Amino acid sequence: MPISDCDKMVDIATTLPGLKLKNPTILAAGILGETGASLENVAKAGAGAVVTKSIGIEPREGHGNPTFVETEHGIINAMGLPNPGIDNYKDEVESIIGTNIPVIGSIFGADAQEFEILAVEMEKFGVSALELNLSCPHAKGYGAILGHDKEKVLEITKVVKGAVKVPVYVKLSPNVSNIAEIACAVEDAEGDGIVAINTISAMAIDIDMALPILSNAIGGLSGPGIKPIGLRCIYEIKAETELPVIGVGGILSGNDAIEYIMAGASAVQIGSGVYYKGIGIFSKVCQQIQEFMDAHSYKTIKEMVGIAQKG
Amino acid sequence: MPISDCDKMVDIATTLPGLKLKNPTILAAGILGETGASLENVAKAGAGAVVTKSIGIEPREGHGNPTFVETEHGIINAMGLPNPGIDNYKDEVESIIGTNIPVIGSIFGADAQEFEILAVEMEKFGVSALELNLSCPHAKGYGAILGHDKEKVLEITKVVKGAVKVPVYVKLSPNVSNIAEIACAVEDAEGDGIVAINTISAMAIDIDMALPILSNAIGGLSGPGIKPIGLRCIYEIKAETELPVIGVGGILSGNDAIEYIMAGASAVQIGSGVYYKGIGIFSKVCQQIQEFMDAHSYKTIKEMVGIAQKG
Amino acid sequence: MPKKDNLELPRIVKILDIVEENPDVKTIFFEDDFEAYPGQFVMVWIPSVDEVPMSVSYLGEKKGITVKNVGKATSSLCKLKPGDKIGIRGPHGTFFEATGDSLLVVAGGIGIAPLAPLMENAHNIGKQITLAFGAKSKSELLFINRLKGCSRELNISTDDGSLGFHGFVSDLVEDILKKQSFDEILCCGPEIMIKKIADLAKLNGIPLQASLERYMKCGVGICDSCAIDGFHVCIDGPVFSGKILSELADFGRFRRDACGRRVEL
Amino acid sequence: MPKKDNLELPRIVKILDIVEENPDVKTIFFEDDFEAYPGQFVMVWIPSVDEVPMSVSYLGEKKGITVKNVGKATSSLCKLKPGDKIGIRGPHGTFFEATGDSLLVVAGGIGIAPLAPLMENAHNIGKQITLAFGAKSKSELLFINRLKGCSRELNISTDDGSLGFHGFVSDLVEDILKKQSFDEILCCGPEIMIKKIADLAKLNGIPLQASLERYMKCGVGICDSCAIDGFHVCIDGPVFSGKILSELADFGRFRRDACGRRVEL
Ligand SMILES: Cc1cc2nc3c(=O)[nH]c(=O)nc-3n(C[C@H](O)[C@H](O)[C@H](O)COP(=O)(O)OP(=O)(O)OC[C@H]3O[C@@H](n4cnc5c(N)ncnc54)[C@H](O)[C@@H]3O)c2cc1C
Ligand SMILES: Cc1cc2nc3c(=O)[nH]c(=O)nc-3n(C[C@H](O)[C@H](O)[C@H](O)COP(=O)(O)OP(=O)(O)OC[C@H]3O[C@@H](n4cnc5c(N)ncnc54)[C@H](O)[C@@H]3O)c2cc1C
Ligand SMILES: Cc1cc2nc3c(=O)[nH]c(=O)nc-3n(C[C@H](O)[C@H](O)[C@H](O)COP(=O)(O)O)c2cc1C
Ligand SMILES: Cc1cc2nc3c(=O)[nH]c(=O)nc-3n(C[C@H](O)[C@H](O)[C@H](O)COP(=O)(O)O)c2cc1C
Ligand code: FES
Ligand code: FES
Repeated sequence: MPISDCDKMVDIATTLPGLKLKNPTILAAGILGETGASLENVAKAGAGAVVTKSIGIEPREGHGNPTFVETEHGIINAMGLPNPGIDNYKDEVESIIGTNIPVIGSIFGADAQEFEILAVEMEKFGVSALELNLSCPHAKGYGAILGHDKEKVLEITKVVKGAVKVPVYVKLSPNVSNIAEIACAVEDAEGDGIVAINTISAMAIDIDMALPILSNAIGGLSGPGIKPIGLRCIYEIKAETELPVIGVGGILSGNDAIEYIMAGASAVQIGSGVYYKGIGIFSKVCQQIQEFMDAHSYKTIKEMVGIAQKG
Repeated sequence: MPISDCDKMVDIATTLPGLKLKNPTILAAGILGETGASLENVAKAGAGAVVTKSIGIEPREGHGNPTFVETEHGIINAMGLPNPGIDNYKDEVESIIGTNIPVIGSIFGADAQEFEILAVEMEKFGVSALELNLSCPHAKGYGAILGHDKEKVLEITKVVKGAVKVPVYVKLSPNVSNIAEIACAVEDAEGDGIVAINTISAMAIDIDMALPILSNAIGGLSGPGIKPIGLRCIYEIKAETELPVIGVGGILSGNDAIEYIMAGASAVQIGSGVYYKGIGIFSKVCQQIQEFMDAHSYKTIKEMVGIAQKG
Repeated sequence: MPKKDNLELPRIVKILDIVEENPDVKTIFFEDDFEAYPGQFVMVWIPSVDEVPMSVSYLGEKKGITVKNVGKATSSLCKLKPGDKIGIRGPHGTFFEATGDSLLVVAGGIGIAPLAPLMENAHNIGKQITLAFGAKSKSELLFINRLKGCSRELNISTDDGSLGFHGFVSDLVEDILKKQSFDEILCCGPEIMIKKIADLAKLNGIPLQASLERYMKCGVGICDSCAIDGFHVCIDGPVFSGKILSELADFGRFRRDACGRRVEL
Repeated sequence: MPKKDNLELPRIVKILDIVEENPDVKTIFFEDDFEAYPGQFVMVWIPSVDEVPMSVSYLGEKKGITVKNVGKATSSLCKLKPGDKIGIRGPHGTFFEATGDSLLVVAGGIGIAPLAPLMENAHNIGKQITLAFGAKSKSELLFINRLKGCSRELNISTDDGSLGFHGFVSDLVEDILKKQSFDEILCCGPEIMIKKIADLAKLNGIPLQASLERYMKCGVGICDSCAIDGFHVCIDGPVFSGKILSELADFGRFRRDACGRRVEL
């Protein structure tokens, strides 16, 4: 059946608190998000929204190279949160605000105060929502080290919620023993939603050199191999909270996206998929979602959200 | 260079507290370990040691089928610790004690008391060492639920250590925020070594049926896709404890085994590899290790253990 | 066990037809493009219920499994309707290979499921087939027309004497073997019956292939649930040669339950 | 960017030879069986030090990179000895394609590295090559014999006048273009120089291909570190057409530092 026919019957728009997306695909944080022009390209390529690179208070080089290595089942990166700092990032964000899709500002800080400053600035730049990176596994003092701790998650989310009007999503780490508990902390703090998962702490060793390949030794695993873990996280979070969830981890196709949606995600993010398939992946995934919905008589994304939840 | 020549120069024997292994490959718990005859086959196929199925107090059917599903990057199982119970298992173990390789008895219990009973029984059956399963991610009340908790790990290890003479290894879960901390608890309790990693909590959804595939919805991911995560766990544990470590997770080749050894493992276990390559995998991996050592002028396994640790 | 190309993941197939073979047995037809040999089985996923091994009873373009209602999984299968979906993993395992020219096929009840396609294939390439088919009672027979078309001689036994030879199929086979010899015996049914046939085959010096059943979970040779003396019915079987069977201490005597306990047959 | 077959994982190669091209520049030869086109680069892993992009300066069976010592990574590379090992990822990126018959090749300093193999290839298939090669001083030139063998005309400029034309290579090119026309200009060197050549090419209506440098991390188009106005030097470049260059606001003016800050060239 030609796509034009599908179009009439199937609606792939989705909504999240404070956001209306023309389709459920979102560019994940840290991929092509350091510059405004790249974000704009992704928007043009068909994403329903874009997330910026995670931005901190000060300019930061991140870890030395190698920062990227591919394995047979995914990629491992240890970028270490390089970013130009919030002040220098103003121009990048502002250049894409007002294009046709929502921009979600990702921020990371060492404590609630830093998050608050960053959140307020990002909101001023005009982003439609915030994503708190409490989950980067390879930058000392930031990210996962905070996200592993329920109390910190509660505190940071509360402080940011008190400081801004835009919806606040919290991005969680899978490197915990009970991700649903952390999600509950976000709910208690009245966060607006969850993004899961960030990368999984991992490494690769070159046996010829007898050395870890990444300069930081440990990095974050993403890509196709982590999909079963990401799905489980969404499923667990959805079983214990009412919060809307954005699913991310190893999505390369429309079917992958639908697995996430059925596990409970209202929208999905794509990161490593850009490496595997190029930026055409956003429109391709949308087309595949549409075809699946058409073949299986689903009319809206909402009907599918969480239907694989048992009981 | 023909293997016979290698033999003379390269020694792939390895030692662990209380165990001398003719080679570093060990059958992982839960694979072909429910019956004595299967363990014997693995011994004949060239493994350096075998671990039994994890055995509990009472007979247990485990979860209903489907209990097994393959994904592109690994397999997910939710066996749910089926086992005949310690009393019925006596005959199985005893049938293989005295064959040419060490047998390691894996046990799981709901608390320290159950572990103690099981440990004492297993020791009586004649096993060379014990492996405490504190890490199965998909059986309610057992395994990971204990292994996520430092205090419990400390208590159980101490109690078992006090009750038996054979060395006690503790098998850890990667589903925690800091596996090295848990390993330290084992060290504090004077456990003899660490086995890592057990499977990673994961799931697969069939989008056509709109259902999780496994009857238990959530299972444990193993196989090639988890290798980068297992390596990182070994590397982190080795950086913070003096305990010998047995590496497990996604080992399919000699090169995989060497990565684990360089990360810090004194020996390795192979589970899913039996699915991917058949039981010939043990001798094949040994041959590949030997060839690598020969080409790179390593004489003993010990020289390679942990050499990828930085600093 | 070399790794297969396709993933061990249920393929979802739509049920095309359902044929009631007798009051307890139904054949479920579905479209799936795997290639299977007679005696191989598939793991059948009945969503929200169970996943169980089933022999492939029709191997053509339209595949079929023939299910006897004995419990929860099989009764759920028997309740399905055309258009419903099930998941299929496999085909798995070893298969029957008719190497000789004159074959004695011995089936007990639902054990005919993997043997019927073997008979069709062998018949098509000109083998001479004698069938000994036993059931508790006339009403438990199935496939009779299908079997007539491909056997030179069709011998039936029923425990209650409601049709054919009155008694066990093993007794019938004993009679047959007194009169006639065969290049090969191919057999499936309750293990006690297989054991008797194996003894007869040995006594008469005829090679045997027989298909066993054990509790299956993974279906791919790693969980040890289907173990019998170090062999795995899921990958080393279900079809074993008489020679291997004679080395198995548990054969005809013990099976493993879902916990892995060794229990009497 | 369709996914390539080989993994983006350093291949460990052994250094075969090292040739000192001038006091600051060495060519490191190694054996690796990738196929690269002139202008493509590899990510070179210097264990425990860094991973940096380097053009492939020899494309034959023996591969080569030609390294100018400018900092930590490059000085480590220059200290390596035959037998030492490095890691190679790639080749990556776009490449020079000589489509016309008469080519003007313009190189500034180490910018000759990706252009030398282009010249050899083009010369071998009969293209007419004029080279304008500029350096700060005579002692910074390299590859001179190699270049003589494949250019019809070899013009040298030095900023200090120690050899050839006294002045910038862009001034030399301006002179050349006054006398002669070409089908194509191919260029690599400092971006300020490229910018001037791009202006000259435009003025003279000659198609241009030029290779840019940006800070690289992933090398595969996802980290955004090498971004220039939405293009990525690692996959959309390093070789860009004059047409694209003319659309880039940052070209000749801004680069990004390791933090992603836009800084003046
Ligand atoms: C290789 C093989 C081929 C088979 N082919 C056929 C066939 O063509 N037609 C047919 O009707 N039956 C076949 N069976 C038997 C069929 O799998 C069982 O009848 C079915 O699993 C029973 O499930 P239930 O829930 O209906 O019964 P239950 O009430 O659960 O049990 C009834 C019997 O089935 C056994 N059983 C239950 N689950 C399994 C399992 N996962 N694996 C093995 N046995 C199990 C039990 O141990 C018990 O003996 C085959 C079995 C095997 C091993
Ligand atoms: C596509 C491409 C091809 C190149 N080809 C060659 C070549 O053939 N020969 C050659 O000598 N040099 C080449 N370079 C430049 C080379 O990568 C840098 O000189 C080298 O990275 C400097 O590292 P350093 O630690 O020695 O110097 P530093 O002291 O770290 O820095 C010196 C300069 O190099 C830049 N640099 C440092 N790291 C990187 C990096 N990861 N990516 C890009 N630039 C970096 C810095 O921004 C700075 O401008 C190429 C660069 C690119 C982008
Ligand atoms: C190169 C790279 C850089 C990343 N940078 C960030 C980041 O800055 N902030 C963040 O929250 N996540 C970051 N991530 C994580 C991704 O946003 C995403 O959560 C993860 O990669 C899993 O999704 P994927 O499998 O689709 O890549 C990064 C991932 C990659 C591969
Ligand atoms: C089918 C299956 C059953 C398992 N059963 C057990 C078990 O009983 N006890 C245990 O400690 N680990 C069990 N495991 C985990 C393995 O021992 C091993 O830790 C894990 O699979 C990772 O290694 P691999 O990638 O080599 O399989 C099981 C794994 C599989 C695949
Ligand atoms: S069913 Fe698992 S080994 Fe046969
Ligand atoms: S180096 Fe990462 S996008 Fe180019």
